[in-house]
Amino acid sequence: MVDIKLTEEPLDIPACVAWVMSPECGGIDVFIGTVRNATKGRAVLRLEFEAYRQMALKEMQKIAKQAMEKWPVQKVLLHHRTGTLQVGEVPVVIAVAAAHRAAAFDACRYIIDTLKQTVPIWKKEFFEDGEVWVAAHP
Amino acid sequence: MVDIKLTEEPLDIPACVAWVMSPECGGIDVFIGTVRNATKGRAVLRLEFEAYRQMALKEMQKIAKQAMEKWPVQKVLLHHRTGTLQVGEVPVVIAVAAAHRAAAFDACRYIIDTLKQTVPIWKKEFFEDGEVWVAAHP
Amino acid sequence: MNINVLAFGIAKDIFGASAIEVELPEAGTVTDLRSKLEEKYPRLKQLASYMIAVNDAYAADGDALQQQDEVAIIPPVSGG
Amino acid sequence: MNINVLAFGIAKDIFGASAIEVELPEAGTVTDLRSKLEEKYPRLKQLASYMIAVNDAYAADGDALQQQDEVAIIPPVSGG
Repeated sequence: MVDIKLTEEPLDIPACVAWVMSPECGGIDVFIGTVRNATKGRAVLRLEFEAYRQMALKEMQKIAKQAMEKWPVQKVLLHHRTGTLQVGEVPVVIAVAAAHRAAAFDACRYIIDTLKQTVPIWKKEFFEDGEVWVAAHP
Repeated sequence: MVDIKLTEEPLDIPACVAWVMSPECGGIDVFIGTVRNATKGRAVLRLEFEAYRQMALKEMQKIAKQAMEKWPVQKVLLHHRTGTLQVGEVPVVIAVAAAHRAAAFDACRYIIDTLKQTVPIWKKEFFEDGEVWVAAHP
Repeated sequence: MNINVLAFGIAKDIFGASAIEVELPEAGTVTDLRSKLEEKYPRLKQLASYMIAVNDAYAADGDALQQQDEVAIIPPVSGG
Repeated sequence: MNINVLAFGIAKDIFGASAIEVELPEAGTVTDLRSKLEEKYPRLKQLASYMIAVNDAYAADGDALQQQDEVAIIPPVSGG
């Protein structure tokens, strides 16, 4: 089972965990990304996430499907937030349930690593003295 | 910071996640172990966990400390439950927060793998037709 | 033919718009589109990289474009 | 000297008690304790393995024991 979501609303971590828990699965791995208060020593005020919505959802589905093909995992949840986020807020939650923990860890890590490479979502960091699209320039 | 707990009470997953979240940390990995409904195809009715309490707490502290020495992680939480658990209940929660996700994943996996090898906690599985101390015999 | 090109992230800043029209020869390819865009918006060449998506999927440089395709510029992604 | 040995998990079932007393020579080692225990409780030898803990830490076979030590049998652990 797969649950994909791209939303402006705050992500509900307890609900994400509850969704993946099931009596067939002994191991659950959850990755939570949060907005850090600094990047390379510069204080971050807030972030803005923009998505190419329909393509982002397709790529997220694709990654979840790949994870389920590569590892024996039963449930994959991948929620990403868009819009303005303050320091400490959560842009991404990934939760994976499997009978055995190795598959849950491997799949969860694969999903966040691949998401950061392929899903069309962009992050702008706002500092005291300017703003920058993350990763845009070499 | 380290938070270690060995308790008869149900583990509070949202509280565990809230404890590790902090504005310096961009990546949080959480492992949740649950009681599976079957072992090698045999239906499990319930589990009982017994601990050598003072030594288990020492070994848990040791593992958390090792994880913080091996990887750049800021917060490590390791909670384990004892007593009788039903199918679907949670014997263990591990949560690790780090500035970057690779360290959080590596440390979290190290902690559960090492816990399963060294912490003096024992699990008895109850089936329809008997009970068994897990891993006791070859 | 006229191709409508959607822009996201820094590409929106470079174009000064969230979509632009680009004139391409019939059966023009992704490479042709890149050349046209970089000629008109040289700042694109300063990006770490950028991809072209056609109908919600990453396109290869040799892929031919059609007028009704939904085409988008995908600058380096940074979700998560 | 008499050593008080705590038992957990399956070791408690094998001893039929959560602690037993074992008579050892002065400066007896962990290995001496193992021999005594296995002689009296041969089912210990059927375990996948078992460790001895002294004062809340895993002990090596050559370690000497003292009367006041807190000694425990640690059958294969299965937490998590």
